[in-house]
Amino acid sequence: MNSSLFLIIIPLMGAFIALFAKKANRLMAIVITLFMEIFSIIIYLSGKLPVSVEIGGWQPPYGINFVLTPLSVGFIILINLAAIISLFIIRGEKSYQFYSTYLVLLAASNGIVLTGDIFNFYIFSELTAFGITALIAYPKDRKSTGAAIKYLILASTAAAFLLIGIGIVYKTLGTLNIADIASKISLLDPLTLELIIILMLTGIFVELELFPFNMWVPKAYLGGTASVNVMLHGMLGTAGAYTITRILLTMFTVDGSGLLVNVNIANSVIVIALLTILVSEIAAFNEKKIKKVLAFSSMGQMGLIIFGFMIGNEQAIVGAFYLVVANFVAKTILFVLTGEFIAMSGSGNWEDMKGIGRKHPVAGLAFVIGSLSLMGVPFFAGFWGKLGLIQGAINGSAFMVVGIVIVLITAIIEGIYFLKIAHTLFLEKDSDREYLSKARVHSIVIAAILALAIIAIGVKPGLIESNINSATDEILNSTSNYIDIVFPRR
Amino acid sequence: MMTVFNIILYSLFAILVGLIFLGIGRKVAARVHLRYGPPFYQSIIDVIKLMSRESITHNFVMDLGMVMALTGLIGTMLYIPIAGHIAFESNTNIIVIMYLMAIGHLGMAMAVSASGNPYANIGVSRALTMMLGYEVPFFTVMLGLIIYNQSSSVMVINLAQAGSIWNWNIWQMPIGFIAAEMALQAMMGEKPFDAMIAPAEIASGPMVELSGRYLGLGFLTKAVGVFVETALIVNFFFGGGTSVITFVIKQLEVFLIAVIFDNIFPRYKIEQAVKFLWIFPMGLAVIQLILLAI
Amino acid sequence: MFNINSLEQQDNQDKLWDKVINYFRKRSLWMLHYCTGCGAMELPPVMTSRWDMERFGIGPMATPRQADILLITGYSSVRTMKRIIRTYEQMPEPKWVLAFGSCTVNGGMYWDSYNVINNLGEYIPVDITIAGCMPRPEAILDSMLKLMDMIQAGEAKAFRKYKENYAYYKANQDRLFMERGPVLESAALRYVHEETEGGEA
Amino acid sequence: MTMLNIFLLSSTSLIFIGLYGVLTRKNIVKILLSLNIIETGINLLLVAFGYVENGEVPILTSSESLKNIVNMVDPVPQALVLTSIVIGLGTTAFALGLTIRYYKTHGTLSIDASDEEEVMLNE
Amino acid sequence: MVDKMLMMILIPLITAFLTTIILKQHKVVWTLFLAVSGYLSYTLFTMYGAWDLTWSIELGYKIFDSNLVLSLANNPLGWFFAFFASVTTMLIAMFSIAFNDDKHDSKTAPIWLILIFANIGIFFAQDWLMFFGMWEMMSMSSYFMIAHGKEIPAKAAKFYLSLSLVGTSTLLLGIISVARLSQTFDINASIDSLINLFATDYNKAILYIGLFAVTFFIKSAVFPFYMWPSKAYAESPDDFTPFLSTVMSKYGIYGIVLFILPILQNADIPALGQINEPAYILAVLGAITSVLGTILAIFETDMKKLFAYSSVANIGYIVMGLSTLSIIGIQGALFHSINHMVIKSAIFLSLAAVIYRTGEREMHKLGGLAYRMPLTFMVYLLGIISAAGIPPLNGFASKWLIIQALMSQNMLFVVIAMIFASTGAFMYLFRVLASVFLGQLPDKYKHIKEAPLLMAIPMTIIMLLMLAIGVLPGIIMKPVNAVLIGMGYDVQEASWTTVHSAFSNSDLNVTNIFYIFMAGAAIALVFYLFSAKSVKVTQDDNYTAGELPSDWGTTPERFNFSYGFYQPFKEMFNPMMDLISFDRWMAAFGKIVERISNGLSVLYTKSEGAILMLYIGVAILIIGGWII
Repeated sequence: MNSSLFLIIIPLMGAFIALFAKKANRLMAIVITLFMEIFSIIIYLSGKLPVSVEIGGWQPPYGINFVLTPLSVGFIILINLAAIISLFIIRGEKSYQFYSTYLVLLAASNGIVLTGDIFNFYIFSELTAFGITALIAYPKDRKSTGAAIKYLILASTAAAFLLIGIGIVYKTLGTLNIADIASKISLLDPLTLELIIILMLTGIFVELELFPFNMWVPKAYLGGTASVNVMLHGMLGTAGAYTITRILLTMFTVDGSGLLVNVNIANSVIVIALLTILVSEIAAFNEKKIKKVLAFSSMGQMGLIIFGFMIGNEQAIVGAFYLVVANFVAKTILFVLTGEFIAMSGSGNWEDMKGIGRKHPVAGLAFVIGSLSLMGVPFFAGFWGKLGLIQGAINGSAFMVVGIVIVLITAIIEGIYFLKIAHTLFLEKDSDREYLSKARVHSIVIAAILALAIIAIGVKPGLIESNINSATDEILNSTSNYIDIVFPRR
Repeated sequence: MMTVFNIILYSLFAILVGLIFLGIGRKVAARVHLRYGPPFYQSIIDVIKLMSRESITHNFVMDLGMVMALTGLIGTMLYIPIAGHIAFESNTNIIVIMYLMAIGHLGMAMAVSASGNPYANIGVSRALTMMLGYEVPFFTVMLGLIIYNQSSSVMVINLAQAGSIWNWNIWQMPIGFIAAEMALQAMMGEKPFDAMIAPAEIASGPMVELSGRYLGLGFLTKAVGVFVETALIVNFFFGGGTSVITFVIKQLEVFLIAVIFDNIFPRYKIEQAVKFLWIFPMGLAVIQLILLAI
Repeated sequence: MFNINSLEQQDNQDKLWDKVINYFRKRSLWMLHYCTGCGAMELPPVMTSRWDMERFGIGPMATPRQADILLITGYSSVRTMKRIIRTYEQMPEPKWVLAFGSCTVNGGMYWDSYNVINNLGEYIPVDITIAGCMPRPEAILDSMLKLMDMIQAGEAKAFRKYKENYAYYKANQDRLFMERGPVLESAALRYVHEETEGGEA
Repeated sequence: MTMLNIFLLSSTSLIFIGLYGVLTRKNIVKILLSLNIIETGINLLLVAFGYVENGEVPILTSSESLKNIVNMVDPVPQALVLTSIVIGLGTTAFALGLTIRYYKTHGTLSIDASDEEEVMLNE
Repeated sequence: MVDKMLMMILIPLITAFLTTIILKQHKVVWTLFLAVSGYLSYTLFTMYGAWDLTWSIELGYKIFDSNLVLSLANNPLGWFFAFFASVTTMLIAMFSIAFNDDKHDSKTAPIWLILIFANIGIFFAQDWLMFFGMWEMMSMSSYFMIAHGKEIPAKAAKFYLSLSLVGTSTLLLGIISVARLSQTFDINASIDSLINLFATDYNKAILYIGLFAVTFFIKSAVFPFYMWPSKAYAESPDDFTPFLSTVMSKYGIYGIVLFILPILQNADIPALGQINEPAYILAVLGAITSVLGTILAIFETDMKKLFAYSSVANIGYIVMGLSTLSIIGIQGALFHSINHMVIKSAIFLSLAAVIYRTGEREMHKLGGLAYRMPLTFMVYLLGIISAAGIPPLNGFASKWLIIQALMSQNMLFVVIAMIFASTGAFMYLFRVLASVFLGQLPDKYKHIKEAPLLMAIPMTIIMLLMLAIGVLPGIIMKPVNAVLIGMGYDVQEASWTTVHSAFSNSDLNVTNIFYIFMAGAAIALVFYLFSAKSVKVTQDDNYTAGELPSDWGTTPERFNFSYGFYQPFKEMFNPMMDLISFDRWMAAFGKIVERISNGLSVLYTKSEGAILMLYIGVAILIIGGWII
């Protein structure tokens, strides 16, 4: 299984080669990403999972290791899928910088998921920050530069917090291996533990787009092109969701329960998640720029996912995983289509997109399906997530019930603005407005396939149920499923 | 065959009695004014004259509406027991009576609206507003009766009062009777609740475009209406009647009360009328209802 | 049974049925009073307790549709004349016109004014003219009774005169109003304007 | 006041100075400087974590040095710091590059300047 | 043999996709739509009695330690609503073929088909998840249907959408709460477990019922959610409005009958009078709904809005009938549901025909159409006679049953409200008649024609249907009683002619009333025929005190007295109007949310505060985690 290193090394090498491959770099990027996707699927299906890969043959906790479990490889598949889609919908970028940076980003986000070492995690997350900043700034105009700078400052500050946290972990536990930390976590005194958790959470929450750490989000989405949006959401967001399962639910949990060691912190995180949901949905309610609406919605969904993970019982975690998948698919549809729509109408304002749904009914329908899934309408993928979440919350404490009521109220707001936008697509076109270009067929095809996937999962959630159950199982029984893999002898 | 004969007999009887009541009403009104007054059969003459006259129609809806109006009232009349007799074997349900009467109002309103005269529409609008004013208290009184007798049949209510004069509901529920009388005043369109007619103001309102046979049918409707309304009150509060004669006398008495009030009151504006009806008769009816319920 | 067409056969006065009908007609005279002048002052005593015309079945009505008698009390100007004609044409048949006071006959004291109608009979057919300036209530009541007798006898048929000699009246009206075309548009349905001039009253 | 405490105190103060700078400065270059101060503070902190009073170099030159293994300074933080420095350098270089772009597009180095981008967006 | 149940939900769905492809061929599309609704009606007709017909699908989603199964099952109550709904839909569909011509085509057939699909699903759902799924389908698709790709309707539909979403949210919460109680999503099991809950935890049980009730109230526009129909009905496609008013307003009623009624009837709840407290609340809500609906309808100038409020008032009657918890009341309510379907489809179709010809919705701009569209006028006339509950037509018997039931349960003030509402119904019903069909015909409508044949046919059928049900109430009462028997009530088979009452000597033979009415009509006709003939004059020949309206520049439409038809009455209510205007509150709330939204947007555009916010986040974590 040492070949899993390719998942990181090949893109990094590609990033280097891209400097010299003049016109072939797009092709190269696609080939590499496709290879990665196929490779990760092969790993997933090989039946050798879960496994811990010791790099250089050094035993953990002294060496660096990669942990390949169904959960992490599943996330890798999603990340690479988003990567492929984002490559396909690129409009006209030909320069090597773009592809080079993209490949670095790919390597780094794969690394975030694969690594079993917390310092490596820090390095990879810094790398993703570089990568995404460069990609956001790529259009070289005013708004993208401003967005990139804003993100970079926030991300660097957060990374500093993360690094302090890692330092304290090393000082107190003398190890940097996630599994090792997880097994030793009970040795820490509570105050130190809380300090560590707070510092590390601050580090990852910026990337997780949680309020109030997420001031960069709308600008970044607005500044980037459509493909960068897909990367931002599909690669970075998905990696972030994975982070939460590892950092919070594996490293800092009560053994085998899926609950955070510190109830107060868990509650604070829930409060933050709920705040995120509330703030993002309300902010999106009256927003006119469609990319910002989607950005806010992304924040909201992320809050929802984290709320699900934090509830911590089985139903909620299953729901959260369904949400991860549904959100991944639905948002990708929306970003892909939004890119096309903006190019068509020549405006980022959704009110100017009248009549596009009439011209391209498939695209319009896919958009509707995506929004319905995000709203959690039954027979669309998002519903099963919402169902699990509500169920988990109702089984939980009264605090969770309040939380789920807030979630449902924000779902109303979300429904209003999403359907408002979806309906605008089907309005009659203003006579004085001409479409600047035509929608590209492959984008619509991608969106349509993803929409079918949403309906398939929605009607038959059993399609991915076994995968999600194994992931849930892994989180709930982190000892047996994670620590034992890394330290088989203990 | 007997039923057909009965129906014809009863309707002619009601029309005749109603018309004579109207004539007597005019006579009494004249006497209140210190006049001699027309003969008591004046209304019959008027109706025959109107029927024989040329009449002016604007369209088919007028014909339809006027026939519907008379239809509704005659249908209602056939449903009401007269001194225990009834034209048609039925259960004399109060709610049916209320709703059947409404078809008369609807037909009338439709016919006059069809003329296209704004005065007519103003009159209709006032009449319908007034209807909302008086139906509610009137029905509330009847509700009391229904609850009291545990039946919504006029016949049953009627029979329950048989025997002594003290069994009459007027003694059982005097407050309700007063409320019903007030509502009746509005129901018959007498002053102070005749804002919908108001000849000097809106040129007799609904009737403004009616001529000849339409006005004749309107007169007949009014006559049957008077018969029905008084018959209802007699059945509810005066124990019906042992014979048709006593029944008609009681009806006349009820009608004369209305006529006398008509002649001594000025006219309410429509919203004043509705407010009055919703405060005084309604209040009394509700008090009666509460008294009964306790 | 009641057939308006029987009115057309005006000569069949000996028919019993018409006599019966005429009885009912005379006993129920509803009037519309067109109060243009001072004469209207004399109507309230006729209606109220002193003379009480309701005992003959005569009563005031609000609209021409319901009325049998058009009572024109006093002088009429060009402007009111148009209204009078319109009102008259709106009345269903049979209908009668009572011209009230001298003004309606010869213009009265304003006879030489530029806008006063001197003779009402030129424009609409008048059944009975009540003389006096102004007539006493007794005179009004008397004229009513006279009209009742005429109705019973089948003599009061001025409305038919209007119908038959419409061209004459129309010509007079047009001259008065200095415009052509009917006063009441739908009257054209009932009153056929015959092109042959010379229909004399 | 041991040496370690001095290290810790100074590194924490550096971190807080940096955090304060990031919060209050509006000039992007100053913000980046503050970030660098934070990084320096963290590096110092990490090294301090591995610091041993009168420690030795953590290199096993001979079996002799095995005896002093308790006195050896922990080498891992130093490795971490090295990596961290590299990353910090990369960040700073990249950020400065962006800053140049920022100056070109906005005509100023004030972070406020990017506020009105939304308004100017639709043209 | 292919599963009937599956076919019934699949065919609309497949046709929906099919029609999307050929959306431009509006004739074909709408004919397909008619075919589907005809097929559904026929299938449902054959399904009567086959109560063991089920269809289910396993989803592979584990919940409550067992695999989740979505299932549909034929049941008497669902069949009852579904059958009549699909017959109504079929009639409307026939109308739609003619209505959606080149000019008026709303291109909504696919969404409507999805709505029909959801319709079947809701009525036959066996478990809550199916019910909820179909409910959401219905909510979302009806939003698109109401908005139908036009801007002003979309604004109106926003109100509907937000209320719908509130409803679905509460429904979901309620479903999960109840399902947790019974450990299954089965509807019947949840009813049982909720009945048990009443014995142990009264408040919690009421809360759970309330969650469901809010949803059902919203969908059926029961107070306090009575404002949305006036917006949604008015702006929806004119041929869809009948569907909205007839079928879609019954979903809430169906929900109440299905779920709330058995609980209130069987649970151990302290009695209040002859019924219990929750039922009384239901009754009072129904009463307020009908009274407010009536009053607001009286003041409305837009005819579709007016009838939207009228629908609200009628829903109030039905709710009142249900709240009696007596057999008579439930009979009346179910009967009235169907009557309301028939009546409102007649009324809205005739109005749609008017709008089709004139393109005008404001009543005071119309007038005199009875002379140009006599058939439409007749349909409307019979419709309003029915709606007013006047005997020879169908609206009467059901209203009578409801009133009887209310009286027999001693719910006196509710009866008074009902009487108020049904008398007030005359006012608004007549207003449309007078303003649209009677009065002066405006010049620009002088040459309009009668509605086309394809519109006339369904309207005529509905007209005859009203008459038939009115004369023989057994047509509906027999299925009603079959439903009640199927639901476990102890009722006899209904007779064709008579409806029974709770009082002594009060059974009502409806056919007899028809005979009496006919007798009255015969006598009236005799008087009419034996009187002198009349002369026809033109419409503008009116008594105006001798004046010529045209001299004053009065056009026919200005000559109509119709804009402020009930102005004095309205002035009486003016001080109260602000208080009862729920949509104004909602709009104010929406404004607040928008303002907060704008504020938050600004927060996110600022660059300077980003780090500060990050520190605040850290502070939250520290305060929440460390200090507390």
